[in-house]
Amino acid sequence: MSAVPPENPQGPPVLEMHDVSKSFPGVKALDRVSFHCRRGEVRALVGENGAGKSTLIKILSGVYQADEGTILLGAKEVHFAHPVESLAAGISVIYQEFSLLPDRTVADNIFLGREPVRRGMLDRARMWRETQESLSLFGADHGIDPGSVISELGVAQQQMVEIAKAVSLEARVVVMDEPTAALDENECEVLFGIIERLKARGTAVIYITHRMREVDRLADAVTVLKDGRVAAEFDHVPEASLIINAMVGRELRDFYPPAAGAEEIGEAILTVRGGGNDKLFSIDLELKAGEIAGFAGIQGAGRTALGRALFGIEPFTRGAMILEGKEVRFQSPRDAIRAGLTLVPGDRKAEGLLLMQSVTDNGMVSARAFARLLAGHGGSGRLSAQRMEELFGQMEVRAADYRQEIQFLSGGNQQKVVVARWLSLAPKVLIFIEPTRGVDVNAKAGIYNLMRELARGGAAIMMISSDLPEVLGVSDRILVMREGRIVAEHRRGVGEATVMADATGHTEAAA
Amino acid sequence: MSSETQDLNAVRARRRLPRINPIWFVLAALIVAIIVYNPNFVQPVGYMNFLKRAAPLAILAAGQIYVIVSGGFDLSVGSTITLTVIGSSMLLNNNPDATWWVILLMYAMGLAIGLTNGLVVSILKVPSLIATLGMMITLSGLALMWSGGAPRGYLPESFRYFGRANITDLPLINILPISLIVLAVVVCLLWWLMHRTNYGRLVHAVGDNPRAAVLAGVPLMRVRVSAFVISSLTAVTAGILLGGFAGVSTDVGRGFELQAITAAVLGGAQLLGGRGSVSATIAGALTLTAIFTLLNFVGLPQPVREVVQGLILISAVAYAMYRRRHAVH
Amino acid sequence: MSDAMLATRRSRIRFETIAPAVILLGAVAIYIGVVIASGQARYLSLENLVGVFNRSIALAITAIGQTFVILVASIDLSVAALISASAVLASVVMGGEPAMIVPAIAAVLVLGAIVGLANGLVVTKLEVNPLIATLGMALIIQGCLSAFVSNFAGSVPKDFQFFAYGIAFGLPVSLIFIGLLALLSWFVLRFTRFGANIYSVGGNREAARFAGIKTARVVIAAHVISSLCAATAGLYLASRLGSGAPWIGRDGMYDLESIAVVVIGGTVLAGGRGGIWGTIAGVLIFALIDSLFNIVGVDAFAKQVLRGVIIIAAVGFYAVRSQRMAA
Amino acid sequence: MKRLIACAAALAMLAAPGAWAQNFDDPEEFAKQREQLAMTPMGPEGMPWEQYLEDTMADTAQHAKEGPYTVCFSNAGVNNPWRVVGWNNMQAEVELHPEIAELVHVDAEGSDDKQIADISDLLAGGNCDILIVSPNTTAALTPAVERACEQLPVIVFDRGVNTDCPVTFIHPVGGYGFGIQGAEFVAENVEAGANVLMLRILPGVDVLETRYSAGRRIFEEAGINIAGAEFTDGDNAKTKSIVEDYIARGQIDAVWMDAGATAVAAIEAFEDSGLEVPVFVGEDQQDFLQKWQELGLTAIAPTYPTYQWRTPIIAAVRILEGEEVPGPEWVLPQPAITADNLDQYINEGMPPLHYAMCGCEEMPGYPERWGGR
Repeated sequence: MSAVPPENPQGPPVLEMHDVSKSFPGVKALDRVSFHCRRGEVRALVGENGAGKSTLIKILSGVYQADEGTILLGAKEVHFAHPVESLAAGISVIYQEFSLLPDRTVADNIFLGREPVRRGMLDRARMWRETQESLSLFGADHGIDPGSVISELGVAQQQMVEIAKAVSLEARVVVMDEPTAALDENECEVLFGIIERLKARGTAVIYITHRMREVDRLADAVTVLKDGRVAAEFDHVPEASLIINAMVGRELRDFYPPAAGAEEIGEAILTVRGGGNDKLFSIDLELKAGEIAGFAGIQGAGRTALGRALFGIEPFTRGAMILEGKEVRFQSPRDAIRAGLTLVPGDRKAEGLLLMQSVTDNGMVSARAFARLLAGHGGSGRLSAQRMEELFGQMEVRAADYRQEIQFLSGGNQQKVVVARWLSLAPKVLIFIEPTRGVDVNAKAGIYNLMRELARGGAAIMMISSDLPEVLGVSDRILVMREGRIVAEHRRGVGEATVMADATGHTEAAA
Repeated sequence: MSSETQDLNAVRARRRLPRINPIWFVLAALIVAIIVYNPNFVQPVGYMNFLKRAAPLAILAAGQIYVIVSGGFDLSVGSTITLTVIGSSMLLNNNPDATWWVILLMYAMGLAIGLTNGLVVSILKVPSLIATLGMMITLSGLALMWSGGAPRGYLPESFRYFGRANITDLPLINILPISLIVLAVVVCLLWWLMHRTNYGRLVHAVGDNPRAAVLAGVPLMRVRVSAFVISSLTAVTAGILLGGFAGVSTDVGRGFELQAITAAVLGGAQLLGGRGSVSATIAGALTLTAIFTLLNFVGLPQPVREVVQGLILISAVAYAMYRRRHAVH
Repeated sequence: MSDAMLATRRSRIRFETIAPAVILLGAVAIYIGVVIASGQARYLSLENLVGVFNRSIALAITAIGQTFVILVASIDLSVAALISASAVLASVVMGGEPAMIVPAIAAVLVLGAIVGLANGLVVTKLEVNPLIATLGMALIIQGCLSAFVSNFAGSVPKDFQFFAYGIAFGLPVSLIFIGLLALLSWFVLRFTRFGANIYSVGGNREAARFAGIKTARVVIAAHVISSLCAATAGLYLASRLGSGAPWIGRDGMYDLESIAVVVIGGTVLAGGRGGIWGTIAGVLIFALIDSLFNIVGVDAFAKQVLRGVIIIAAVGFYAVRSQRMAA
Repeated sequence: MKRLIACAAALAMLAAPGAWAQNFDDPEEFAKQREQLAMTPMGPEGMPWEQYLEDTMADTAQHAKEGPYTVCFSNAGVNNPWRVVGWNNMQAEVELHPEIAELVHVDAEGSDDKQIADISDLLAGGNCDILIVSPNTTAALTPAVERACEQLPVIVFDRGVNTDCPVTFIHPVGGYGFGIQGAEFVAENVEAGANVLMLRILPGVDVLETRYSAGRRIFEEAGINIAGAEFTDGDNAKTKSIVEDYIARGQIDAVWMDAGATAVAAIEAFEDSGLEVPVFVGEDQQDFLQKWQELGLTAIAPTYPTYQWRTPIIAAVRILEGEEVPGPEWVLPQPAITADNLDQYINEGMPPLHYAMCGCEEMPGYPERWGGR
């Protein structure tokens, strides 16, 4: 991969933020942060969760107002009281959670809030035409119809719509907040291509990410935030370790935990023979005790569907599932959990957290749901709030108070609580979907270690992730899926190129 | 059983943070105002009558809070009360010996109503507002069909005992209405179930985020349906008390569904689920009754009472939202 | 324009959009079946059918307004009280004088606008749950109203009764009015920026706000529309009854029935999906059922039971079919 | 809070005169009904539903027709026990007339709007030989009745309409009469200066407002102190609570009610407080009559007789046969139940809210049709 882009434009910055500070009750979120970005430049903004990236972006877009400091756009001082004003000034932010309306069409969404009007009526013809123009950025075969309803599009296509919206706004500055979080490798490449094109048009791109590889691949310059301050600033892309050091303030060796020794991997706990449903076909699979099995594949390859099938959310309609020698059939997550399976969902907010409940209640929910089952184990399996809180301590869940509502915790800590939920049930199989999405670097290592610990304890781990280095770094065995089938299996140490080739079915992807 | 020990530590932990719901202050202020207008209120007969009158609403609201915390509404409780009173009078037919099995039958009916509500919401996925609205219309129609439009029988004293009788000649408090004992038992039971058991936390979980709850293994349908069942059973209880207090009529219970929701809201419950407390809801029910009593003593005409009720309803929620917005995160 | 139309047609037809039509067809089929089976074919005359729909004018006007509020994910329980208040205000101001018709209509519309504005402000600025806000408003209106009048008050002049009883172009004026109101609402929702904003705000309030839509204004406007419609329904009832009384809204159950009709018409309580034609279908379904009950001679209590069951069944019918999780 | 109450009170004061703007206190009508109460009715002895107080007749020759007849009835609703009993009376009466082939009944469920539509449906149907209307409200139904009059003979009963186009309007003496009977009884049985509690169902209903204004007039004339006038919504629990509150605040010497459905709840409030039940005005519901007998009260039960539901059918048949009927108003007698004749009205087999003055004891299906055993 090419490390440095061919040219590094040195024009005056299109955007400058000087000494911006922002405090919330009890927290100084930003402390005299200065930041700039040039025309046609991709500036990576990196930092752990809670370092102040989101706050900075929200100030830039007018969601928050800075307590101190100035913002200059094209050398003119600006004040944004509302996102609308920043939009009008040419700043477009693509948030992590899409702000698309699921029941409206692509054209409706692209022109959301600024629909063209002719003689008092919506000018649909123009909306249609301009939508197609904006979409043309993605080449000829993007497959998005201006009239399709958003909920019928895939995640990557939805992201394209978000970008098309920014393009149609003729934004001078485009901010992307972890745009690849929901994308697979192939789609990432498409996205990167689009970013290159934006660059070529002279747009300044602020790119927020946790993934060093993307910084390497895309960025022209890097700003590192830590604890609300600028920890480092580079007008080029330095070595990843330098960035990481600046982010965490220490060197991160042993980022990935060691692999399992041959003696640690035991018998198959869960076996699937010829499993299939609407989205999956002839799945043959063994998940073994003590082993982390990583699942790679592009979006829509069926990895999540497989996790959901195993967990009884959308069960297999064909084939057989054998758990510890006995054939099982799960019709609901509850069946699966009772048999010893667990699942850490990918969309934490929508599927993992009980936002209004306390940290402790979030951790205890599964134990409570299976109180009778646990009591049946001779009482030893019972979980008290005190034991739960001790467990949080061991897992280094950081919270001011475990009785505080979980919505106020950081992503990494929230994820740990979701994992902790399962531990009291002594699960035999743990399915992790995107376990480190929205989790900062430091906490990532913690979660990898946790997975390894669980495997050492004799559990079978299934990890589904779109972060390929993560899959390759953590897993003992890598399975690649494509179009609802498992198409390849590799040992640890396989190269990214090989896996990508299997995932896409094209050998040229390896180039 | 396990839940008791399990949550004991949580109890201790929570006690460390005293946080009094403002509704208690409102209630206290109202009671002081009532005493100012009517000094007799401090006599046992005064406040006991007050509590006796509040008992059906308090019980009903304590059941409604289960449905609200689980993320729904139950509008069918008012007509469940009607059906209980009408049904009991029809079945009893002035025969005191039948009291027990009729009460049992009424609870069975409540169970059936709650199950239907819950299953319609869970399986047919009808929004609870509409499902229980339909149930409300259906049940009041059934009550009228059954009775032919007017009450057909009396409730014997053995049935009316719970809502009407007092234990007299007690030291200190002099009289103690039976309905107050019923209230105390029901409230303790429901408070314990909501705040001291696993089930109660699961109700919160389901109301907070049903998808997450299902993936965490919470039996969504069972929890939801049981919340509706609890609500219906409290409606039957309220019906037995109301029928006991005042006898049979075809419009007993009318409007109680909105009063119960109002009481829950005054107690700071979060509509659409996830937050709510039984004790604060009881305080809300007492507050609502105290407002009516006070307005009665002040001698304001009925229309003004409606205006005041409306204003209080809006301000209670507006105040709660204001506090939530300005809470330190 | 033309290719835009094409585009919407190209996208897959979703079940929810045709469900109200399916239920309506079912209701019509049952109606015709029963009428023929019971040998009362005279009920199939055009005149009678017009009569059937003429039963539900007030409900239709209210429900059209309710559609707007539900589309922005709010709800309006104050319509019944407002209908009573408007009818009383209209007939008191008119006091039988033809000269006072215009001032009375103006007064009623101003009242509607004020109530809608108050509802909208309480919902958006004080962030009170709309259910509670409008329920409180209903109590306040009803209380104020019954403080001033307790029976039919005032009277409308004969000229004004043209609204309810007049015939133009061979059709009842009120029916033409409903047709125009529905067309206007459809036009606003489908072809104007404001209409697009209604769907956007209902679909995802945060996203709409970030896109620069003044969401509070849209919600307030929806409430004003709903209240104006309710006020108009009050005018209609005053015209029909010759006077206004403080109970006509409540006795007509216009609050709950208008919500039921909107939901049966396929508009989702969570907002952002649905439309006017569904609501009109919902009203027609109710009108047909009502008329059917009269033809068959179902007694009043059984009618009530059936109505409750039908509401649940109709909403259940496509709630099961649409994949979304119910609140 | 204080300010709020003050504001609300000010609002209420403003409201008070408004509420009385309608004339439910008409001295002429009061005097007329007082006179009618004392009249000896004309017509067959012992059959008050066929008797009449005013001696004017309506000629019906023009409506004469060959049977069998289809009689149509637009009912305001059966939304209270009084109307339920009445509706049963009417159906039983129809069975006594073989010349009636069919009674077509539409129920407006208490909605004016619906009743207007119902009447026009009946007219459009074209089957009716005669139309009976029990209007939900007077003013609202007037135009609909006027239109019906153009097509066929119309009988109105219970509440009237503001037109004299119907062949006859059947009603008992009326609300003033009801109020007079009860209040005069109270005045005879308590000292001047005694406290009377007036319990009313709800404001604005014409037939109830006139009862109240008549009662009030008589109490004022007799120098009786009105301790309070409260609305109960016809709700037992509310009634009992209100009476309990009044008992807590002071002596009550008499209770006057504008309708008796919640009388027993009011009596229980005295019983449960361990007090003597004061002089009491109820109505002819069985539960009240039985309680009265059981406790030996000093009481009276004015009535608004449900037998008036029989009369429209009788009138309908006579009109269609061309016989003359009392008209344009057919004023029925309106007796009160007193201690002297209490026994003959009590029937423990009847439901609690059965109206004893139904004149239905000899009718087909008695007592089961009325829910008795």
